[in-house]
Amino acid sequence: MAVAAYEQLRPTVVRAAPTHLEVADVSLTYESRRGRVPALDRLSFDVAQGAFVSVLGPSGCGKSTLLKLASGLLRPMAGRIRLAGEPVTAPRRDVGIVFQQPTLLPWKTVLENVLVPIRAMGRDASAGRERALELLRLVKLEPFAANYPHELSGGMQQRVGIARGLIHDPALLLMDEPFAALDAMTRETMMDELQRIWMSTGKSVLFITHSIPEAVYLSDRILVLSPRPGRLLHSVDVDLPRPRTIETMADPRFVALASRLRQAFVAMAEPA
Amino acid sequence: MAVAAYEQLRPTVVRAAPTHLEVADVSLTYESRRGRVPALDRLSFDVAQGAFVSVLGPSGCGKSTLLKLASGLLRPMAGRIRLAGEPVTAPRRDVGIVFQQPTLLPWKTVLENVLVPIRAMGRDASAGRERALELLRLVKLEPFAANYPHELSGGMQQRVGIARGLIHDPALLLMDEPFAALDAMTRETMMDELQRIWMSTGKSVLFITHSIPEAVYLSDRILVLSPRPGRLLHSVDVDLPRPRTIETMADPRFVALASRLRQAFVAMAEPA
Amino acid sequence: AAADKVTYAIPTAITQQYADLTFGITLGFFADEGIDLQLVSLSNTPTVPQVANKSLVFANSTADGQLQALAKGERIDVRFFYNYLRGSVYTFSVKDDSPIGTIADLKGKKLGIGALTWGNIPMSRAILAEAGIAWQKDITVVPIGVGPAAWRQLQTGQVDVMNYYISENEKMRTAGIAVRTLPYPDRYRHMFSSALVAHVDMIRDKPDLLARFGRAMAKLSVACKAAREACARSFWQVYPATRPTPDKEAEALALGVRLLDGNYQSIGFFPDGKEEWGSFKPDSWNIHVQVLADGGVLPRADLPVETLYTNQFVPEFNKFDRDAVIAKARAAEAKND
Amino acid sequence: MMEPRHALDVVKAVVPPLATGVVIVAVWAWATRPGGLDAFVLPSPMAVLRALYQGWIGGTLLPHALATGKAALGGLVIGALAGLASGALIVLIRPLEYLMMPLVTALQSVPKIALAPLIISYFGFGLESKVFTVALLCFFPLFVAAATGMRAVDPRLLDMYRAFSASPLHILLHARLPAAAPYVFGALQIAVVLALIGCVVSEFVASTEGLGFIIKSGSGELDIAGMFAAILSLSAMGVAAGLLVKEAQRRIVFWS
Amino acid sequence: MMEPRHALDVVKAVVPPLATGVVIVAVWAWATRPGGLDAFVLPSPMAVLRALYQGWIGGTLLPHALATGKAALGGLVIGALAGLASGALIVLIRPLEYLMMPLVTALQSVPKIALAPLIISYFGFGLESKVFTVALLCFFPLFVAAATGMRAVDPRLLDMYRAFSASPLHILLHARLPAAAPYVFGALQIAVVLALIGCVVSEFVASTEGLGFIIKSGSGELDIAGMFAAILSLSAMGVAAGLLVKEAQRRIVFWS
Ligand SMILES: Nc1ncnc2c1ncn2[C@@H]1O[C@H](COP(=O)(O)OP(=O)(O)OP(=O)(O)O)[C@@H](O)[C@H]1O
Ligand SMILES: Nc1ncnc2c1ncn2[C@@H]1O[C@H](COP(=O)(O)OP(=O)(O)OP(=O)(O)O)[C@@H](O)[C@H]1O
Ligand SMILES: [Mg+2]
Ligand SMILES: [Mg+2]
Repeated sequence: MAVAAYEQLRPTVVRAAPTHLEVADVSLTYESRRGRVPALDRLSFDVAQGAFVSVLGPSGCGKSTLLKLASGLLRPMAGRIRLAGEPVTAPRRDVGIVFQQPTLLPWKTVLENVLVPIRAMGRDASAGRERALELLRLVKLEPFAANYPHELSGGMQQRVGIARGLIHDPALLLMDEPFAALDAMTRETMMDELQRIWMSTGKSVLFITHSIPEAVYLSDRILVLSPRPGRLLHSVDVDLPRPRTIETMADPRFVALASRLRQAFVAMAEPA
Repeated sequence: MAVAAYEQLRPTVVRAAPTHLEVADVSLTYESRRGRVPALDRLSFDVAQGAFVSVLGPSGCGKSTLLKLASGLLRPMAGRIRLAGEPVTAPRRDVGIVFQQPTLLPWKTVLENVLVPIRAMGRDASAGRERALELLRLVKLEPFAANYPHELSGGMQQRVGIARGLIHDPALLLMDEPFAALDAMTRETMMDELQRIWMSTGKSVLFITHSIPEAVYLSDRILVLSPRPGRLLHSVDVDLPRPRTIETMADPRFVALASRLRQAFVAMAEPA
Repeated sequence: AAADKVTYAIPTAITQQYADLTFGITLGFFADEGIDLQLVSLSNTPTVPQVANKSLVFANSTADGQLQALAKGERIDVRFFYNYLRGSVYTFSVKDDSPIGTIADLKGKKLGIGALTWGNIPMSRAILAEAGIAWQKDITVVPIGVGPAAWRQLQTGQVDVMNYYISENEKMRTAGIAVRTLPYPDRYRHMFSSALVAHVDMIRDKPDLLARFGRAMAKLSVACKAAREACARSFWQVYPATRPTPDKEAEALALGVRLLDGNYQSIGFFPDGKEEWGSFKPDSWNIHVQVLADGGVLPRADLPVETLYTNQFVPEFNKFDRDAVIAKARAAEAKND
Repeated sequence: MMEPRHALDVVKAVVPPLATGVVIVAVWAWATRPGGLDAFVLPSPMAVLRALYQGWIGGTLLPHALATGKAALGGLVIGALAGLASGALIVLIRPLEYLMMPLVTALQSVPKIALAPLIISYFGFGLESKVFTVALLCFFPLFVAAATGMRAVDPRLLDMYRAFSASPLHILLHARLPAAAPYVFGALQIAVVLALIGCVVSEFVASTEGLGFIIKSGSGELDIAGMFAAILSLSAMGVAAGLLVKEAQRRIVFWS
Repeated sequence: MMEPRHALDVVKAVVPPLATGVVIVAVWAWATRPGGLDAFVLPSPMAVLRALYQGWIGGTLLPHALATGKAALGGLVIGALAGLASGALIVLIRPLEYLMMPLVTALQSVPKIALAPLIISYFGFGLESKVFTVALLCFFPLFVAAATGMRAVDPRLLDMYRAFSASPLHILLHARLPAAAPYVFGALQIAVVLALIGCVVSEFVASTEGLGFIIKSGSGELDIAGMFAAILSLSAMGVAAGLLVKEAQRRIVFWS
C-alpha cells in the first residue's frame, strides 16, 4: 500500500478530557463453518468524554463488529474495552445504539418501538412518551407514531431506529451508518439535529459512516480503518469551528480534508 | 413551496429511442389500519430503450413503491405501466431488480443466492455459475461465495443483491438505492462498473438513489419526486459526456447540476 | 343418617346389558339400603388395583388376575364377596348354516377371539384340549377384536368360529347375522365370570355396608328376572342420551331384553335349584384353578383359593322379601305397557 | 383487513365447507346404500341425522357435550399454560433443556390409557381425572411450540434488546413470545383436537358421562347411529374450537 | 458448532438427564414404599427393573418393540408426508383451506379408537391397520406446521422470488419449505410421540404383538411390573426418536 500518500495525515493529539471509551489492542475473529474470518486486528483508540469520533472504512472491514464490541454485545478475543474506566462485560444502560439495520419489532407501533429502551430498562414509560413523540418529530415521523414498521419506507424505518437510540438519553451514543438510507436533504437535517443534540448535551459519540463529508462535518476526530481485518490506518483530527453549517462544507479546510480522506481510500483500494 | 427556485430546471426533451418503460398517470395509495397513505400521485415518465434514468426524492416519497410498480409486484390503482409496449401485469423475466434491503435467503450460500433468478426461471444453473462467480468478483465477494448471508456485513449483503439482480442479464434493471450501504470507495468502483455494464450491454436502467452526485454521475435523466405522495417535480437531462470518470465530478457542469438539484431539495423542505 | 357414597365400577362399557343395575337404581333398592351409588365404567384397565388402592369401593372383576398373583405369591388386599355373573358367559358360536356342530368339529378350523389378552383364553384352551384339539396346532387362533369389525370376519368366512360372550351373539343376531352356539361342556359352565370385590379393610371395618350393597344387588337381580322389559327400559331412564330414536325403540328394547336374557343365564345360574344370591361355590374355584393350571397359565393347582373370597355376607344378602321385590318390578313393567 | 367483511367473504368462507359437507354426505350415503357397508359398521347419514336431531332437540346430548367440553377446555387451559411456561423456562435457562426434554418426551410417549389407573388413583373418577389427562396431552404441543418458537426469533432483535439492557424475562415477554405466536397458535390447533380426544378417551376408560361415555355405550348397545351422532357432535366441537383459534390468531398475530 | 464435541459437552448432555432419572426413580421408590401406593397401581422401581431386565435380556420384549417401532415408523413417514403435502397444498391454493381445514379438524377430533371398527373393516387386523391409524394421527401436526410455517416466511423473500418470475411451486420448495423447517421439526417432535401412542392404542384393540399387546396383557393378568417394563421401553423409544429429530433439526436447519 502506498503509505507515503497520507503522510500529511497527522496522528491524533491526545485530548485533555477524560477518556470515555477506551479500545485497546482489540482483535476479533469470527469462526464460521467456512473457516475463520478475522474482522478486527489489534485496534486501539480512545473516545474522550464529550468527543464526536467517526469511523470510516471499506465495506466489511469490521465497523459494525467494532460497534458490537463497544456496546458489550460481543467480547473481544484479545485486548480490552473500557467504558468510563470500567471493563465492558455486558451492555450498559448509559449507552445508546443505532444499528445498521433498523431492527424494529414488527408487532409494536412506531411509538412503542421508540419506547423499547425505556421499557427494557424498566423506566417510567409515561414520561418517556413525551420524549418519544418529540424525537419522532425530530426525525419527521410524528404522523406515523401509531403505524407499524412494515407500513414505513426503508428510510423511515431507519429514522425510527435513530429516535430509539436517543430515547433514554445515553451518555455514549454508538451509531452504525444511521443516515445511510436517507436522502440528501433529510440527511443534512439529521446531521444538524445530531450536532445540536451532541453540543447541547455533551454526549460522547462513536459514529460509523461511509460518507466522507458526513464524517468531516460531524467529527472531532475521524478514524480510518483498513480493509478486513480492520486495523487503524489513520486518525485525523477535525478542528473546524462549531457549530458547523452548510457553509462549513464550502470551507477550503473542509474540502481539503475531505479530499485527503478520499485519497486515503483510493490508496487503500490500490493493490499493495 | 417556493416554485420559483427551480425555474432553471428545464423539462425533459422527448428522446428519439423507443420507450422501454412507460409510467403514465400512475397513482397508488396504501390502505392500512391506521388509514390511507397516498404514496404516488399521478406520476408520469418514460424510460427510453437503453436510457439510464435516476429517481431522487425525499425519504418516504414513494420511490420503492415506484420500483415495485415497475416490476409488476404491485398494480397501480390508477394509470398504467407498460414495458416494451405491453401492460405490466406480473413480474417479467427480462427485468432485473435490486431491492433496498438485501433480502437474501439465509439457508443458501452467497453463490446460490446470486443464482436464485436463474433457478427461479428454470434456466441452466451450471452455465450461470460461471457468470455468478464473475459477478461476485465484480462486487468483490468471490472469496465469500460459499459463505452464508449472516456471515456477511451489511454492505457485503447489499453487494450480493446487486450481483443477483444482474445474473440473468435483464434488459431493464430496476435498482433501489443499491449503493446506500457502501463506503465511498467501493461505491465509486461499483458506479464505474455499473456504467461500464450499462454502456456495453445497452440495458435500460431505472435507478433509485438519494445521492445527488451518484445520480448526476450515472444518469441520462434525473427525476425528482416531491415528498409523499410522490409527484414528479422535475425531470432533468444530464448531457455530460460518457464515459464519466472521477474527473467528470470536477466538471463545472457536474458541480452546477448537483448544486441545482440540491437547491431543489432545499426548496422542497421549506414550508410552502 | 346420610347415605353412604359408593363408587362401583364394572370393567366394560355400561350398556343395556347392565340394565339390572339401573333397575336397582330406579326401583330405589340402593337408596333403600342407604347407599348413594355412583356407577362407573372402567374399561381397558383392571379394576382390582383401584379397589386395592381404595379409589373404588366395589368393582366387578374376573378371577384370573388374582389367581395369577396368588400363584406368584403376591397378595392383593381385596376379596371377592358377591358372586354376580355366576356361570360362564362364554360361548363358541358359528354361523347358522355352518357344518360345525360340536366343539370336536373345530379341528383344523379358524377360531376368532377378542384378543389374546382376554381372560377366557385359558378356559377355551382347556375346553379344546379336552376335545383333543391343540391350541394353535389343530386350530388357528386369530384375535379379531369386538363389534362389527369382528362379526364381519365370521360373516365373510375369515374365521369359522368365534369364542365370545353371550351378549356378542345377541348383538350379532340383532345385526342380522344368524349365529348358533355350540354345546358348552357342563363342567365349565360353573366357573363364575364376574364377581364383586372389596378391600379387606372394608370387610373388616364396614361389614354392614357390604351386606346392604349385596342385598341391593340381590334384589335388583330378582327384579330384573321378573320384569325384563322394565329392567331394560330403566337404562334409558338413568342414561337418557342412550335412548334410541322412537322408530328404533322397539328393536332396541328387544335387543336389551335379549342381552339381559343372555346375562341372566349366568346371573341366575343356580344348578342345584336354590336361589342363594352372591354365594360362591368352592367347587367352581377348584375347577377354575385346575383349568388354568392345565392350560399352563398357573404353575400349579394347589392354591389357597379360599383366601380370595368370602361367603360370610351371603345370609345378609338374601334377607329380603322376594315377593315384594317382584311385585315392585311387575308394577314398573305394567306402567310401561 | 380490518374493514367489515364483505358479503362475498362470508360466501367464500361458508360455501366451500358446505360443498365439502355435501360431497362427504353423498359419498357416505353411497357407501351405506343398500348392499353397501353394513349399518352396524357405518350407519346411513339419515339414521345419524335422526339420532343427532333427537339427541340435540331432545336435550339428551347437551349435558354430555357440556361435560366433555368443560373438561376439555379446563384441561386445555391448564395444559397449554403449563406447556407455554415450561417451554419458556427451557428457553430462558438453557441447561434445563437437557433435563426436561427427555423427561417430557418419555412421559408423553406413554399412552394415557396406560396411565389411567395411576391418574384415577390420584384424581378419582370425576372431572379432575379428565382434566388432568387432557392437560397432560395438551402440554406437549405447547411446550414444543414455545421452545421452538421462542428460539426462532430474529437474532438481531435479541441483540437489539440486549444492547438496551433488557432482562432475559423482558426479552422473553416482548420479543420471544410475540415471535413464537404463530407457533403457539399452530400448537393450539393441535391441542384443541387432542383435548377433545383425550377427554373422550378418558371417558372411555372411566366415566359416567360425556360424549365418550355415549360413544362407548352406543357401540356396546349397537346404537351405532347414536354413537355416530355423538362422534359428529364431537367433530363439530373440534371444528368450532379450531375456527375460534384461527380467528384469535388472525386478530392477535396481525403483523404477519 | 460444527467442531467435534468436547468431553464437557457430552457431560453436559448426559449428566442432567441422568440426574433427573435418579430423582424420578427416588420419588417413584418413595411413592411405592411399603404403605404407599399399591403395587398393583404402581409397582416398585426394582420390580419394574427386574421385569425390564428379564424382558430385554430374555429377548421377549424385543420382537414386540420391533413390531411397534416398525408400524410407528411406517405410519409416521406416510402421515408426515401426507400432512406436509396437504399443508403445502392449502398454502399453494388458498381457497382449498376453507375446504380442507374444517374437514381435517373434524376428522381429527374423532378419537381413533371410535374409528377402529371402520379402519379394521378396510385394513384388517394386521400391520396395515396400525400404520393407517398412526398415519392418521401424525398427519395433523405436520399439516398444521406446513400450513403455518409456509405462511410465516418473510414477505420480502416472497416478493423477491416473484420479482424473478419464480413459479409458486418453486417458491414453495425454495422459500416456503426452508422457512417452515423449524415448524416442521417441532411438529415431528409431536408426531413421533403420537406415532408411538397411536400404534400402542391400536395394538390394544386387537393384536398379537407389539408393546401395546404386552401392556394390555400385563394389565389383564395383573402383571403390572411387566406392563410398566413395556411402558418404559416405549418411553425410551420415544426419547430416542425425539433425540434423533433434534439432531436432524440441528443439522438441517443450520441457519437459525
Ligand atoms: N405496506 C405499506 N402499508 C402502508 N403504507 C406503506 C406501505 N409501504 C409503504 N408505505 C408508505 O408509503 C410511502 C412510500 O413508501 P416507499 O417505501 O415507496 O418510500 P421511499 O421513497 O422508498 O422511501 P425511502 O427513501 O425511505 O426508502 C411511505 O410514506 C410509507 O409510509
Ligand atoms: N456472524 C459472522 N460470522 C462470520 N463472519 C462474520 C460475521 N459477522 C461479520 N462477519 C465478517 O466480519 C467482517 C466484518 O463485518 P462487519 O459487519 O463488522 O463489517 P462492516 O465494516 O460493518 O461492513 P459494512 O460497512 O459493509 O457494514 C466481514 O468480512 C464479515 O464477513
Ligand atoms: Mg456494518
Ligand atoms: Mg425506499
